[in-house]
Amino acid sequence: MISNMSFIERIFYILQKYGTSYLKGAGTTLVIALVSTFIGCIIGFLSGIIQTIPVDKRRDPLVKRVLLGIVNVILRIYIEVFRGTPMIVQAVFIYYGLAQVCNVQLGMWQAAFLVVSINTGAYMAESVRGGIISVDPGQMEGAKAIGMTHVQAMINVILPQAFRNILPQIGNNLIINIKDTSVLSVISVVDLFFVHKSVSGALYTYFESATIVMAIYLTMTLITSRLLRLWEKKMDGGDNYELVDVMDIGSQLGKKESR
Amino acid sequence: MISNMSFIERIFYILQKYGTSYLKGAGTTLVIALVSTFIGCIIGFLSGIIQTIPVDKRRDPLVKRVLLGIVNVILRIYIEVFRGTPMIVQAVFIYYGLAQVCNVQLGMWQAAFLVVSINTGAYMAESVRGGIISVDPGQMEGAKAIGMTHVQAMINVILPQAFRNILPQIGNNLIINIKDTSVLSVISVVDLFFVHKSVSGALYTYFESATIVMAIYLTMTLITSRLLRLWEKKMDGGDNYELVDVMDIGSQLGKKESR
Amino acid sequence: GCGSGTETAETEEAAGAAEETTEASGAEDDAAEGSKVLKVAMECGYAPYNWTQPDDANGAVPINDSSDYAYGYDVMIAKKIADTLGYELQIVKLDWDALIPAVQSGTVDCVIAGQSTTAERLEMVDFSKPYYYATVVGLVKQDSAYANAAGLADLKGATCTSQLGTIWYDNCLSQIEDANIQPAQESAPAMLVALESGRTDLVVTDMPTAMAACAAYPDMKLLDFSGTDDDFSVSDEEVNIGISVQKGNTELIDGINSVLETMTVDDFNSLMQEAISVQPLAE
Amino acid sequence: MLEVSHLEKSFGSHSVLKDISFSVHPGDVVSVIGASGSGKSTMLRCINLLETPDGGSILYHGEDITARKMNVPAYRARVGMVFQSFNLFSNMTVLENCMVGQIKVAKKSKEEAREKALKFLDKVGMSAYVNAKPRQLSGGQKQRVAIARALAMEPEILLFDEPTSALDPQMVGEVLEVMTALAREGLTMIVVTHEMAFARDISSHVLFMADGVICEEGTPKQIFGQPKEEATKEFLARFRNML
Amino acid sequence: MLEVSHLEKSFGSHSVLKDISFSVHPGDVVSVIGASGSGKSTMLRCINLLETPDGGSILYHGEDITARKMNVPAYRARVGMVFQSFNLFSNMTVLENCMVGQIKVAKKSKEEAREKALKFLDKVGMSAYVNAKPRQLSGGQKQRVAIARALAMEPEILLFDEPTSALDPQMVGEVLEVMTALAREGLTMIVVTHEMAFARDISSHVLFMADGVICEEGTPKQIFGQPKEEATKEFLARFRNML
Ligand SMILES: Nc1ncnc2c1ncn2[C@@H]1O[C@H](COP(=O)(O)OP(=O)(O)OP(=O)(O)O)[C@@H](O)[C@H]1O
Ligand SMILES: Nc1ncnc2c1ncn2[C@@H]1O[C@H](COP(=O)(O)OP(=O)(O)OP(=O)(O)O)[C@@H](O)[C@H]1O
Ligand SMILES: [Mg+2]
Ligand SMILES: [Mg+2]
Repeated sequence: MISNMSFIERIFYILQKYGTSYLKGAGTTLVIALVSTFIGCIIGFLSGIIQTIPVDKRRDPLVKRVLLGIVNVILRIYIEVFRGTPMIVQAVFIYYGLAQVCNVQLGMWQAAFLVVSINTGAYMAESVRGGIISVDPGQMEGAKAIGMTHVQAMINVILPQAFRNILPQIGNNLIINIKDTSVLSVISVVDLFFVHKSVSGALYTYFESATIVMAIYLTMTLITSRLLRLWEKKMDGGDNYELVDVMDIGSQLGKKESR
Repeated sequence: MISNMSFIERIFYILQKYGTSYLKGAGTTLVIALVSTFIGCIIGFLSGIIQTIPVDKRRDPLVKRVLLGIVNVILRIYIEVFRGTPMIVQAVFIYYGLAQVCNVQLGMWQAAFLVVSINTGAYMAESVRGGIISVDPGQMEGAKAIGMTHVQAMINVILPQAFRNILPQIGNNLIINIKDTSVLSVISVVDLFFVHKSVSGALYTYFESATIVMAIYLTMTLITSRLLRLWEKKMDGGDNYELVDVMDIGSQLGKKESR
Repeated sequence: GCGSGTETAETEEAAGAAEETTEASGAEDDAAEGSKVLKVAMECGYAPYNWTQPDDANGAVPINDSSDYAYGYDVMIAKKIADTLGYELQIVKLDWDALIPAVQSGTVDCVIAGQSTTAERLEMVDFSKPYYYATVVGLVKQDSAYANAAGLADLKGATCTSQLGTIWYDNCLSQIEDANIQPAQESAPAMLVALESGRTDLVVTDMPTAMAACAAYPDMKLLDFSGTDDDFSVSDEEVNIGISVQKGNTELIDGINSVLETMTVDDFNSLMQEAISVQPLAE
Repeated sequence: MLEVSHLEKSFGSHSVLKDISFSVHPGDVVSVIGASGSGKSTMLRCINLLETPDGGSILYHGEDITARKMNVPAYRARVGMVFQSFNLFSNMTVLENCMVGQIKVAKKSKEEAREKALKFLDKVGMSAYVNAKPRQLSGGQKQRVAIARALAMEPEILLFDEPTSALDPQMVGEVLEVMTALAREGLTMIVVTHEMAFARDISSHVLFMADGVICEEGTPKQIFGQPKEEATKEFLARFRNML
Repeated sequence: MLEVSHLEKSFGSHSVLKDISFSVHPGDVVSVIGASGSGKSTMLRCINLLETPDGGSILYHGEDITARKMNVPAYRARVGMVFQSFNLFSNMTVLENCMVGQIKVAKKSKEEAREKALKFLDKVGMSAYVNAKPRQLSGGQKQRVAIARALAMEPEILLFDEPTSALDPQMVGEVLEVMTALAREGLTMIVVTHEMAFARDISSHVLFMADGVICEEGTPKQIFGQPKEEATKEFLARFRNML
């Protein structure tokens, strides 16, 4: 009987009974978070590129300016609406609301990826904007001066640098997503947190189950944040003053150094 | 009879009946989000300063290095644990767990501010780290060269620039907080989302009530993000090539220009 | 119900195909067209009404899109309805908040989740006849000042709470004199945590939940004033727990009612007794 | 080839360029000299459309580059620029810096781009540093890479903003040689410089700017030999004394 | 006053400074000349401890500055530096740039700091731009503000890294005057420069660096008049020809 057990015993009892449920829930959580963060990043970078396209009142044709204006307004609305409203309500509207009003029956997984991705995208758009601001404007000028278009300059010069700057933020967003997928229980996605709710609703052992899920969440987030840190380190590589061996390179290129 | 009403009519019916509850909930939400974001930012900046203190193996005394190491480890644990676990579970552990185990009876509001602040702080610490990375290292060298200590350089030179770069991110965090306070309903904080749950639980008018809270959330987040944008504009001021009127300043300072 | 395993597997396939072809016209047509699937939504986390278990012990039903199984009083009722009406039962595990949007949008056919039938709710969904009559009891900690309360009067001044959207919270707490009513709790587990931690002196709930709570928290005490004249007063109507379906889905509601009419209060109680005896806590 | 007429530019109410007019012919090497803050960089940036002129026109092969239908990136690809602050791409190595424009803009093959990049890096004595990141270079090394990057695009006109400011006399000599050779091959250049010897020896035409206007212009001989304006004389005094 | 002995510094396996030794006496003006990439900036950065030396010692008034108990910020406050890339604080105006060190580090009052800042800004001809942000300045203007910022700290020794690279001859003359005046008042200076005339005219001692070693040192007369080393002769060839 669970009533006679100590806290630790209860944890082991729960694990033994619901262990695989927790693991499956964690898997669901991780898949949704990873995929959606990835898609969200792409959305964020795209919107970053578009939002920073410069408009030249004198030069650009009216059509282009109006079109760009419209796209920008749509982007702003997208960002503000999806950042500005709770994901749980968005999920309900998209999954049940669409079914009721438009008769569109999205699959549970489709809806899950959709909702989390567009949310992450909205947040990432702002993060990317911050990252772009923080890149020295001289970099953009350098890129333009060799004839790059805005998009080329963004892709080749600005975003790679902005990316490095917002990598900690991407880590934040991934971790937020790992936790926020819990709201998808409203569209019957059985993620880790839903398993916790079920278990504590079946056994009324809230703290014990909470301890387990905390440990699982922590494991997942620790691993992801460790991996991201390694990635950062790798990107920074040269900060450790990597050797530029004059002689070696010279001979390797078959050139004699001129001085 | 509510069953004969149209969607819009129901919304007005609900508003008329529960309007003040929604407003009170929104107020609670806003207060907690604003205060906690503010405190969280301070935590984030402090941890940013500490985490970037350079260690010089040859110069610094062992004591300082060990101490700094310990502080850094504690900071990392703090960041990883509070970022890495769901706020709702943290709230339960802090509000109910502390009461049960240590007999510490935190007030509901204290607990609310505490939980949201330390969570925001953990996220902000990472954002600030990204912001600091993105500041030109030459700025730090310039500051050091005139004799500033690490903390002075951070406060006077680096963080003001990092702050500008992560302002979009602070906006993100504030907006996240406005929405995430909803989990505080587990510790009896009646925020906007809890009002929505109560109303839709009583009247079974989920979509109608959800429409109302979405509108309220959107209003709150739109206003905050607009204000933050204005702040950004203000900080950028000179980007619009503010006039530097040579003659004026010269005479204003009572100096003759030397050339 | 689950005895005809092979048969239901076939009908499930057929039903799936039928569902695809009729997708455009919405799920609510499933029942109307006599399709063989009954989608029932519940939290699967509110023992002994409904809970999640890792295996199909005692005749538990697989949860849709999950490897876990659901069982409990609500599932027993659902199985009985499905068997009698010739549906194949599908349990959809959903967060409490989403139960109503799900049934209103037709994503599920009905909700069997211990919902009280109130006049306000009847405006938005249709309810079946009661499938259980809830009792009202209090829960306190054994070392509490209210542990020996013999009636409502003894609870005077208690700090109390209950679950969100229940008659216990909406109607019962206010009957306690000078009660310090705290905001409602979202779920039964959270409510019990609040009581256990000493944040609240008393929670009010129904008998099955309270019994489960006492099993999980040995230091809790159940206060049952029934039979005394100082009990919570609730009308029969208020303690009705019903099954909700989309408004206007008369065919389904009639079917469900025809099944429930064959059952007596004693049937309900003995089913509940069975649920309590096989709930995970009882193991 | 390049016709600047009545060019105006102000930042706020601070007018930086006032009625600048001059023209550049193919093969010209135009030196721009003038005091710090007189608007030399701003003028180059206007020519490259990094700043939008407030007035006047800039004709490139008879086409108004501020016109609507102008393809600005294509124009910039033909008009190279070496910045006063170098603006090397800090996410790329030296070699990538010199290749990216060729590959992305001029659509050359990787091999071709690499070869050309190495050729010009070698000319400025930087071929040993191909794998270095800009932040690992000394000031003079960055400047030379910036020159190689611009040259590798093989533009028609090159705008240099103080291209030898961070270089030692010996290196100045070498870069000067490279530039003279290019000039002989027909590359047109506009060079903002503080090296009067440089202006005197290399250029076919000298502009002296002061306070946003072209104060005096002419051949190096005229400007350095018999400057007409008081300002020019004063400006060149120290240089002429030194000789 | 400053004793550098056997200073070593490498980045990875690329050794940039090898066995650098020299000493500076109060009131000295030491010019450091040498090819691009020879390690001049790195040497200055080591003296200011912006790079940690890998070997050797640097004594300041007899104290080893790389020692543990050394108060580095206090040392740096007495040893000023003007960077090759200026490193002006971009979140501050010109005036604030020149005031912040005085207020935060030297703990002067705001008024005093302001007065001093204006005095030195005036000396370099930048007092009109007090309210401008660094990004609104031309290259030469930034450089002059950087000089004013360092001077305003009233250090004992000043390290200049090519302090006139972005300046026109006239401005070079003015800055030179300021520096000579300061030298006469007893300020000690180490000046990395590519302006040979500058080195010749202003310094009391010249170091010629090549490939990370001090190749030759002596008075300006010796170095510019009768250089002994081949490398020095070659390096100075263009400058000496020009005269
Ligand atoms: N973004 C800006 N906002 C306001 N004023 C500016 C801006 N950029 C330049 N200026 C001003 O315009 C004037 C000319 O600047 P410019 O950079 O063209 O000078 P320059 O001739 O290149 O000087 P230098 O030889 O020092 O590089 C300067 O007084 C400068 O302060
Ligand atoms: N962070 C670094 N990592 C690797 N190598 C570096 C780094 N900084 C400088 N170097 C190398 O050290 C050498 C000396 O650089 P330094 O900046 O001291 O040269 P310099 O004499 O000041 O040249 P210049 O006159 O061009 O400014 C150069 O070859 C440079 O590539
Ligand atoms: Mg300039
Ligand atoms: Mg240097």
